[in-house]
Amino acid sequence: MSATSHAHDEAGQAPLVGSLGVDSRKLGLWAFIGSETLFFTALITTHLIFYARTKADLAAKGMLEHMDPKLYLGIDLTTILAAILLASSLTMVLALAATKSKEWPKFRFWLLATIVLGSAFVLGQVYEFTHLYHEGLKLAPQYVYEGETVKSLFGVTFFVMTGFHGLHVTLGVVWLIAVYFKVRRFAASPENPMDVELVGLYWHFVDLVWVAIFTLVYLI
Amino acid sequence: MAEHATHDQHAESHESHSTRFYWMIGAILAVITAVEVAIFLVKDTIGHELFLAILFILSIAKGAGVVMYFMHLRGDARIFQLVFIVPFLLAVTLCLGFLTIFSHHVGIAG
Amino acid sequence: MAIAEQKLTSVSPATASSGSFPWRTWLATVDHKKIGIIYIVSAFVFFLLGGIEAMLMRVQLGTPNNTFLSADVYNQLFTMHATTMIFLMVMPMNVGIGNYVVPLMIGARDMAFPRLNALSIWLFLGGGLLLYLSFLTGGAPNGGWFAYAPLTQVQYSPTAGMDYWILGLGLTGIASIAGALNFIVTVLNMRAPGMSINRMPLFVWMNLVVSFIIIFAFPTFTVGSIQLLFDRQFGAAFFNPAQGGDAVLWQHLFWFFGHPEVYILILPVMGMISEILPVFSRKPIFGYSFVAFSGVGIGFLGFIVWAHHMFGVGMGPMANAFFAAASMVIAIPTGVKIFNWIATMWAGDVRLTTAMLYAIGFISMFIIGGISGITLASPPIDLQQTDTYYVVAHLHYVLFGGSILGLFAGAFYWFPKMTGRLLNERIGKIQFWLMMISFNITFFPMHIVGTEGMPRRIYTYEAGMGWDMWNFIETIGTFLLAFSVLIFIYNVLSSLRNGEVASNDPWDAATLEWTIPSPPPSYNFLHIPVVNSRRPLWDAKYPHAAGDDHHGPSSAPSQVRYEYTDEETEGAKDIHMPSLTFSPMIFSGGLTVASLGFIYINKDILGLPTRVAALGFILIGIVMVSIAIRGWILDSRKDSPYLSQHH
Amino acid sequence: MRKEARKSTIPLLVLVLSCAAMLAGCANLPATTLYTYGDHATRVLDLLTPVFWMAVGVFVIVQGALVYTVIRFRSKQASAPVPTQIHGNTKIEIIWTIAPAFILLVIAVMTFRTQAANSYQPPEAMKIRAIAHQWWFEFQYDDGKIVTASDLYIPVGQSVQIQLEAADVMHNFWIPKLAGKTYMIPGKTNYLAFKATESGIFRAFCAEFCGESHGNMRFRVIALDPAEFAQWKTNYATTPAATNGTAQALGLTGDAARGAAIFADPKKQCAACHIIEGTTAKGKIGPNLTHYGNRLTIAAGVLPYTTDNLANWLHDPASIKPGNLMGRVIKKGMLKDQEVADLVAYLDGMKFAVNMPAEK
Repeated sequence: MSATSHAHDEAGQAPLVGSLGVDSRKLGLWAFIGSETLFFTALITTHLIFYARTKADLAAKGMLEHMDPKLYLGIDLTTILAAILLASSLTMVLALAATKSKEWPKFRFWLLATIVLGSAFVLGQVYEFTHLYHEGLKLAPQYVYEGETVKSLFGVTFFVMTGFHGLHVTLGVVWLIAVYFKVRRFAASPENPMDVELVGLYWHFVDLVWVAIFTLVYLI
Repeated sequence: MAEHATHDQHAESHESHSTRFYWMIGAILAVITAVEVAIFLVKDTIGHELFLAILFILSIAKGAGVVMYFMHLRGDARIFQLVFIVPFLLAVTLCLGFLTIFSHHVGIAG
Repeated sequence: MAIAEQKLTSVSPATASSGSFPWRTWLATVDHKKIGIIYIVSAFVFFLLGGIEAMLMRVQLGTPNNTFLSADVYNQLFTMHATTMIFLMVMPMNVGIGNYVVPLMIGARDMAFPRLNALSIWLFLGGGLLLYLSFLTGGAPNGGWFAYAPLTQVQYSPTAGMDYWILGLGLTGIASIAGALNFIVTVLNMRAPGMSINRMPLFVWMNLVVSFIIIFAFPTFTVGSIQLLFDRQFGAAFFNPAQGGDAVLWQHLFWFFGHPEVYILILPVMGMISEILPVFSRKPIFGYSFVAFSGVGIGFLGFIVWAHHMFGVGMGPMANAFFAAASMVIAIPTGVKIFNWIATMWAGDVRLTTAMLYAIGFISMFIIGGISGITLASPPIDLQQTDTYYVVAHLHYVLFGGSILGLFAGAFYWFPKMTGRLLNERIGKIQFWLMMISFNITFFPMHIVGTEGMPRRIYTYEAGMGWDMWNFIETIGTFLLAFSVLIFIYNVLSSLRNGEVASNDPWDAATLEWTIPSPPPSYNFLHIPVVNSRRPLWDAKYPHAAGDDHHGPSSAPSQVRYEYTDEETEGAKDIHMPSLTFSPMIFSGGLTVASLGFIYINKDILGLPTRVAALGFILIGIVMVSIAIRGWILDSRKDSPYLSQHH
Repeated sequence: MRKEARKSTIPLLVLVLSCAAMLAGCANLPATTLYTYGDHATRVLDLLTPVFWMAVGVFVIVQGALVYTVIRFRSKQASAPVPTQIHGNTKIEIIWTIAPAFILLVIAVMTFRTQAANSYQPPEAMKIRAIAHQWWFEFQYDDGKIVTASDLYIPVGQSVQIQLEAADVMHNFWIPKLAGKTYMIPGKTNYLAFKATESGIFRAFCAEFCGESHGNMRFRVIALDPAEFAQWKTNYATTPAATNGTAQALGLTGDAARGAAIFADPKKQCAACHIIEGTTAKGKIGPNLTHYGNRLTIAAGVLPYTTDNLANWLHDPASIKPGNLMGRVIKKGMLKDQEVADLVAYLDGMKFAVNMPAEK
């Protein structure tokens, strides 16, 4: 999204390397990732606070055993999603390695693989959301589990948190596609490795968030 | 400019790993995930504290693997490490601070 | 010098009046200087709006049991007054001056991402316009700038006001984060050769610190306001205790952002003061690294004190004690700054220009605001003083006596650089004294009425509480204050036309921006300067007085020049600058239109037609954003050294 | 020379004026925090006083140093030589980093001592439940056996623990002369313990912005001698007898018996929101109006209690307290003048004698 131009540039120079000796866009993206870290932390923390409260409420009523909203989240699908995202991180880094060695067919293969895996993750999440919705977990301050209604913010915090993660994955897929076409069209551009590295950084970060969500939300 | 140039080279040249290396890291991360799921399945037999401890260690290892090797933060310019680690610490502060404040207590203003 | 004046005649808006106003070069600009000026002018307009809101409130409070304003209008006004002054005035004014000055100070030709910079300004304006549109569409936000839950839930605040607030601030928030990323990369990565981190001007330092604070503090606010939006639009109940939400959680999310926000407002101004005091004392800043690192320290500590705004919510004495102690610690780096400023003037040749007077006024008023803050850091005392006019006094001593007086100092200091003409010093000094006196008449009595028990945010009060006289005096002070602002406007308008023409370096200053013409050409520096000390210009002018500067590893003087031959200026046309583009503006316009639609997507006003219209707005917005992204990609190809040749 | 002298008198003048202002602030005004009659507020004042003088000391030193520096080192001539370029002095930096730290340490220690005392909840304290509504306060004694509003009666010399709750939005409970503020938060219970040391009537407010009529949300605290307080409680717990007296309001004579009938009339909707013990009025939305004639104010501190003010309130509640719920039901003109007078007679008639202390 950031502008690629740089007032210091003169044609022929290595693009965008400045007084710190780093690429400006990469520095900006790392700082943005830092900002996003706090964004997702706030979302996850909200979820943890309300889940602890729901658990305490249920435990007080002796309902925790059979009404815990965690029972919605079977870990089979999530494990598959986590594996998909992890695999896409691997294909992403392989794509980057291929750009550095200028092996364009390899690069195209691995980047396409990343796009496919990313899309699979999004579709998996769409499936998960519709599934949960039909099971009774909705974007509402209560959920219905096996016919019984429980007042809890679990659904709200869960959908907002994972929804924003899914949105980030979706934007990442769009960005990957854009980079794919740009590199295909301008195969000799010296900017290509950095373009791929940037989208890669973003992509790994999105994977990193899922590592946290997988542990803090699904497993614990 | 000269002073900067030396700086530049150091900063830009993170080790390029072989594709085999990435496959290895990917495999390790996959194994960690598998172990996580495995201990999740047996969590009732190993006790809650142990489960949490193992899970946290594994997740941190997994996250560190992604950040250090896939995002190449290990060996990359110091500024990137700074720009990532500072907000990460703030995020930990935020999370632990909030969870502490929202743990059970009596509402008395000081 | 001749060249400087020649530039002036060709660029200065005062003399460019011979044609129609060059709208295109402004609206499609990616020049950090033009963007800076758009920021400054729009922030000043919002300053006037916020000031008018303040005056209306003061008229209402001038006498007890007054009925000049209704309760609801009063609540809208105080909400918008704070929102305006914080998000639409002081923050963008800081960003505007920073935008103009920071690249010049570090010897750069533009910000790192000029188009992103343009996006920031238009998003900020879009957000500001959206917020003010709410006055016309059935009620401005009325839940306070702190938007405490559950008052901001839809059942207690049924107008669309708070939705405007969330989305308007959402847009300015994106603008702030984008702008901060831009500053971080610019400051870290665009410095002229030789300008190491420990040679950066302190204003640049503080902008760097503030940019980090912004990108780390805004996300929690974004999350909080997204959750609030889900509450209001989709019945999510994050902050609605009646349905299992938690009202205090909002406060934590808000103040985790809100307290660092206070430093976002004050630190850049402290940076300005740290530039102005040395220049008019003709000495270097005393304790450069202590001033710089105290700023970093304040930035860090700012993240662990948020709950001192919430001593009364019942977090328990242990939590309160922790936040009290952390808050008191902040006084130490703040004190260090003040002492260093005074020491900078000590044994100097103190020239009381208007800019200097404002800088001294800043220190003087900030001392009061800082000291009154100490009692608020002590939970027991805070529980008596919080939510009273004492806090109103404290925060205005910090934000008006601090930030705004400092911004006036910056305005008088950099006005000649930006416009090529000096502001009138005599009028400026009259204005300074009037403002200082009327500021104290307005806000000092608030300490007293606060101590006498007058709560904040009340639209009226009964007679006989002992508050009447002070409130009346405060109201008079407000009018005097407004008059002093009018004098400033007059000064600006008349000086733009008839002011004394500024040379490159009218103040005998020390930093790089004064080496180039006033106003600077679009490319700023013909040759990027090579810097060998903290005060490159000063050392070039006074080599004998620079001898005891131990902070340059090399004794070679910095290569700064401020006069160029005609051939050299001819060569300037080869300097490649990014081209004009409307994409950022269309992008932000699209987001603004879509936000407007989003506000009404779930509102039961006029039934179906509203929802259809809302959906239409969202679609138009999406189309605009898509067009902008396409344009953006094409523009970036044009400016890319490789892609522009292999198209 | 003369110009300089004038400049230096300005800060002095400011100082004198601000001292005068401070003294003026020290009068015993209705809501001042500087004259305290409760242990909680007194401890705060005892903390504030030394902190204030320390602050004055710091202010005089730092502001003095600033003014002195500016005056002493003012540029005397346009072509003054370049002053010595001093870049700093680490020793001085360390001194002025540590010196404020000591002052802050002293303040912190004093703060924590006061905090410990003020947050202590004596187990023997009398428990009162306070529930904030938009925009009035409800008070319950003895587990809800006694319910009143807008007037909080407490005994002198005995600790009371207020259990603070809110029914709708966030409010803040503040009696400046007795105790510092504590939030009243929906979904959360807070506690505030304090002891009145003298009898008196004290002003109190909601201090947190709570919506349209936040400015109109006040209450009174009446601290009575313990015997008097016990008597008040006994009297209050007694169901008011049916009244049949008369009262004057806005020039009309109201009849209490008729008023009672109007109040109970479902069409007039009074009973839908209000409770009066011993009658059919069982509404739970508005304040409990049992023994209404004993109230010190009308509409939660907005108007002093007089029969005329009560009549004005009943005529048009919305104009007196914008946004309030009663104003949405009882519009201007819905109650005829005579009906209002009758209601006033009825409500005013329900009272018993209390030996009221002076307003402090």
